[in-house]
Amino acid sequence: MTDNHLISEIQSTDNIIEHFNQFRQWEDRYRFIMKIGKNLQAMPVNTQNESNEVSGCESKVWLTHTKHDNQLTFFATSDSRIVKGLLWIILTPINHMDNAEIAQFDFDTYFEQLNLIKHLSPSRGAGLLAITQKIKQICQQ
Amino acid sequence: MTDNHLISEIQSTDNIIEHFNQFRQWEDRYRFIMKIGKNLQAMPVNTQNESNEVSGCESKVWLTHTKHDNQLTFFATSDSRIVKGLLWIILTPINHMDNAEIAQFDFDTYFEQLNLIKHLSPSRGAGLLAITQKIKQICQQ
Amino acid sequence: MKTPAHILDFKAHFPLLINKPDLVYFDNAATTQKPQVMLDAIQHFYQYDYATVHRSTHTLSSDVTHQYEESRKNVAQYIGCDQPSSLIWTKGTTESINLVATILQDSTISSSSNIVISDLEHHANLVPWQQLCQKLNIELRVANTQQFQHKIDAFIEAVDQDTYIVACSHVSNALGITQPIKDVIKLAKKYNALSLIDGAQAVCHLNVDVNALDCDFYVFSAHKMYGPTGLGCLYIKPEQQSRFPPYQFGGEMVKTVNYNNTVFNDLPHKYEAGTPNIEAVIAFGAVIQFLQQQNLTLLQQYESELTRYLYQALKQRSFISLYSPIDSQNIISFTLADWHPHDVSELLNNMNIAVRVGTHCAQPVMQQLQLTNGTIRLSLCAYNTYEDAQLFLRAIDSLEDFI
Amino acid sequence: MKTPAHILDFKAHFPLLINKPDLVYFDNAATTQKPQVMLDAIQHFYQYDYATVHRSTHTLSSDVTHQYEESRKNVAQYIGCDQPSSLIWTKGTTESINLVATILQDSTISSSSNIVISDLEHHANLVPWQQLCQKLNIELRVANTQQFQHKIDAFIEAVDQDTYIVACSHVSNALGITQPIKDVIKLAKKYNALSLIDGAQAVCHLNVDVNALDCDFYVFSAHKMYGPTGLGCLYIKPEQQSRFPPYQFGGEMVKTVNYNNTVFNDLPHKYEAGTPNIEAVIAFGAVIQFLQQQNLTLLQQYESELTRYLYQALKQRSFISLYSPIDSQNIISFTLADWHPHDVSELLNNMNIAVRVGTHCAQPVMQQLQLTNGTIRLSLCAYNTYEDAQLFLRAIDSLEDFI
Ligand SMILES: Cc1ncc(COP(=O)(O)O)c(C=O)c1O
Ligand SMILES: Cc1ncc(COP(=O)(O)O)c(C=O)c1O
Repeated sequence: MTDNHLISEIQSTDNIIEHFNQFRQWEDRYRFIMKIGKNLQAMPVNTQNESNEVSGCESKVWLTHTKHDNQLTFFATSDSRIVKGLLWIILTPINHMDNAEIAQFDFDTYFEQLNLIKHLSPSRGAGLLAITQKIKQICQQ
Repeated sequence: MTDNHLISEIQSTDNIIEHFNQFRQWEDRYRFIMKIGKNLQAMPVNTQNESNEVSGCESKVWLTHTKHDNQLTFFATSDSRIVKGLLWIILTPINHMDNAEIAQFDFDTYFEQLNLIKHLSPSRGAGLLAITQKIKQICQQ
Repeated sequence: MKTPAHILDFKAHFPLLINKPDLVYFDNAATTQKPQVMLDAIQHFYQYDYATVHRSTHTLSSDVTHQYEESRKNVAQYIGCDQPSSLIWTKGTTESINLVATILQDSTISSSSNIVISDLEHHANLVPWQQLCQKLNIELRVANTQQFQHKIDAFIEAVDQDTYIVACSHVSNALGITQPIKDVIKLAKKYNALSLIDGAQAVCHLNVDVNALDCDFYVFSAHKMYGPTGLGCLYIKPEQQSRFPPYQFGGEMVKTVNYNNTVFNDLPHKYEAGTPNIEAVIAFGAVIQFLQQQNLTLLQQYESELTRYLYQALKQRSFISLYSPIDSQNIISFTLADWHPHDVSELLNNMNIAVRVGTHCAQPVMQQLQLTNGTIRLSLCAYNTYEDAQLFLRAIDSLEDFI
Repeated sequence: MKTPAHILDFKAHFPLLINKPDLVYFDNAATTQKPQVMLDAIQHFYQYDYATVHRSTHTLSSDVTHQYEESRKNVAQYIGCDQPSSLIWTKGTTESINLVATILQDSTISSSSNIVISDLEHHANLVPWQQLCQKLNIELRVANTQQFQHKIDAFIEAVDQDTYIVACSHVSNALGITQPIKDVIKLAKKYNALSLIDGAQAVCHLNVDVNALDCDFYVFSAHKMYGPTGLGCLYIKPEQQSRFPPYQFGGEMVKTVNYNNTVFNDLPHKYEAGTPNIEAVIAFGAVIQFLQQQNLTLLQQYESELTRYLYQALKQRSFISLYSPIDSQNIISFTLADWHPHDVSELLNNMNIAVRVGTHCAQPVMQQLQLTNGTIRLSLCAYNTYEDAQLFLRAIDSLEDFI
């Protein structure tokens, strides 16, 4: 069981990787993913719509962003609990980075360190890729 | 080697079967078939034409007949030496029979006793069948 | 509940299930596992007998041709057809249906015609007809079976004297509903319409007798009935055999060819251009022989019992909504309240349980049920055990621990 | 002449040849024998990995999908194509060509168009075009290659600005002639015509590089290059991939379906409706891997030497007429004076020598040569030995004893 207090402290990629690596069983990994998804920040009003849907995912995924003083903040959600958890894992570290850092951020290595892709179905993996590509694209605009 | 003198005496099915069963090697069987074909009676003039072609054979086969005092006599030839030999084997006994006997004649058993079909390619076997069916058909006209 | 010994004996023929004792394989409607006799037949074929068929002038090839045509005869007999030339080899159910749609397209359909399908069809028995109708600018009618109560009434409403063909699945792959095909075929005949039955989900579980059914076309795939991939069947009723133009062109389907003209061969060759899937035909022949040695009645009875057992157990769980009927053919389609089907299958997969989730190549069925994310589909076979069922139920009950 | 050790090593991979040491198999243009690695791959696949591909939500299925797509990548690379989605799986060469003819039929061909083929084509690369031309009422032009001297001139005469597609074999199956396809493709491009190369007789013996060739379509069969039956390939040049309508309809080739409309999937899936021949794709992947481990240059060199050896030996015999050119690709087509080809093959068969006789699914080629009964065709492969060749020559010389 993951303690909510603890979760609020997991913010950086290192935190997340460290936390992930303590799981010995697939059940714990999934429990963490499915619970942590509840901590996703709510999407801004009226943004969970078709124009923000990311195509190429097995379940529905919506992704949007805001810009304050040129700093991007990403919001996302899904109708799948597992995907919500994965979105939390993707967004949490980057929402603590500045734009340049996001643009540079190596998602592949990050996922590798989490040992994530290996444990997901390939279509989920492809979905994750679609999301990170969309994020990179937004950063380049 | 088959002696021509001997061949001229082989006329009935029993003769032919007996002769066939003395072959111990496939070579002898084929030598006999290919040589005996030369003894086929010549087709009546102008009968080796398209309208007398038997369809369903691998090589070309022509079949015709004459009627004297209501007695049928069959003539056939082919562009294949093996088929010519087979035609000799089919026609020789029946050309010594009256029409009723031909109509009754059991080609299947005859071929079986010769152990013939087994040693031919299936398409040759199908061709033989096409010829004997044609003969039976003519007898019923 | 304990799995009967004869089922365990049957299961023992399937090496993958023996090699993966922890696997619960409930994806049989997608494709079934294969008996060892089929693998042996493939090995033996390539190691001792291999050559091409027909056009043959050597013994290897003529022996293979003989085996190949024997297999056709056996499969034909297995579905109640005593004329082997009525059975055409294809790639699968999908190609069988496309073949029929192609030869119909090239025959004479009047512009006032319509084509009738049911609202339970797999895309393979829907899109070819939809596209044919669009091309010919004729009407595609979907018999509305009224929440899938499998009533003949829906067909009676849809079929009329302008109906050219009625295409209907024997058993629906998304929900397991058995359609009233005997009545559908009779209805089609009454209006002089052709009938095509998609038996992809039926042949493995029901005795099919095309002669008694009296349909014009019956189609299925070998891989869904313990056979090899890449092989399907198309039964064409003898009366219809000379009526239609050819399908594809090449070797084997021609008699004579010159640059101006081609004379086509007779059935079945007319519809089998090119070197066929000889290996698969030999392998399928071995599978049919294997099935004929089984007590099929007992196997089918067991399949129904196991399906019923699982159905009742799922019905008792309030968080589950069932979309299959109680008399479903080996298929149970359901959803879990507040769960995305893909999340369910992902967790089940981690518990070594293979099910299928989604729209099951039947998007319109799911649209009608307003299930955008589709369902979770269990599909059973005679080699599934009560232990499989219990593992599955335990897994389903454990899901709430994850959230 | 003695067979080199590396050839005997290669031959040892083919169980049928080992199990039948007395067989001389010279019917390789019809179909080749299979290496044991392929049989092992099939066994292992069905015993440990079997499930369906794509649409997957369990590990078995996703692992199979991965293997399946890896195989596509490897085969694509083997013919010089670095974009796997350019490689479509079909039933065989025949289906590949029919697929192209079908999608062209549904695209826009003007009534003044013509289609050009050579006068050396197999029925599979002739009848589909002939029938398409008849249907669209356009002209089929046959490039007259002038007694098969494989001159590009014949094509230059036939192709013009109205040519829609040029369809030409890489190597002719009846005579073994290699056609000047590089120039043919260039010529087609010059006139903005499409080009299709039938590589059925080439891929097993030549290095094919579709990228360098720059053709629009390249087609071949797995079973003629040591692979399984029931599998063919269609390479479509990337630039042409979105240009054509779909081919057949069903699962996998659609994105969304409702009763009014269907949105189709992208390549390669768009042209692969239904459950594919998964087993054959896996098996073919294993064969390609096996081939990559061989020294193909040495094997090809040996094939040429053996063909040349047999060619010269037959040429020395006055009772033999040769119809293949001296640089023939592993095929020697000939007749024996005063012998019906079928009588020759029947006797050879009794001597355990498998050859093919007849018109080789290329009746117009035989018509042009005025050979109503066709020819006797020897077709070789890298596993054939000099002992095979000598047995064959001795057999040919013994024929006169029979008459
Ligand atoms: C040149 C050529 N094209 C096409 C084909 C047809 O191939 P398949 O029968 O595998 O479809 C063949 C083989 O018979 C061939 O040799
Ligand atoms: C009812 C039904 N029809 C058609 C098909 C298509 O079969 P295949 O993919 O073997 O061509 C399937 C299987 O997916 C099916 O269940």
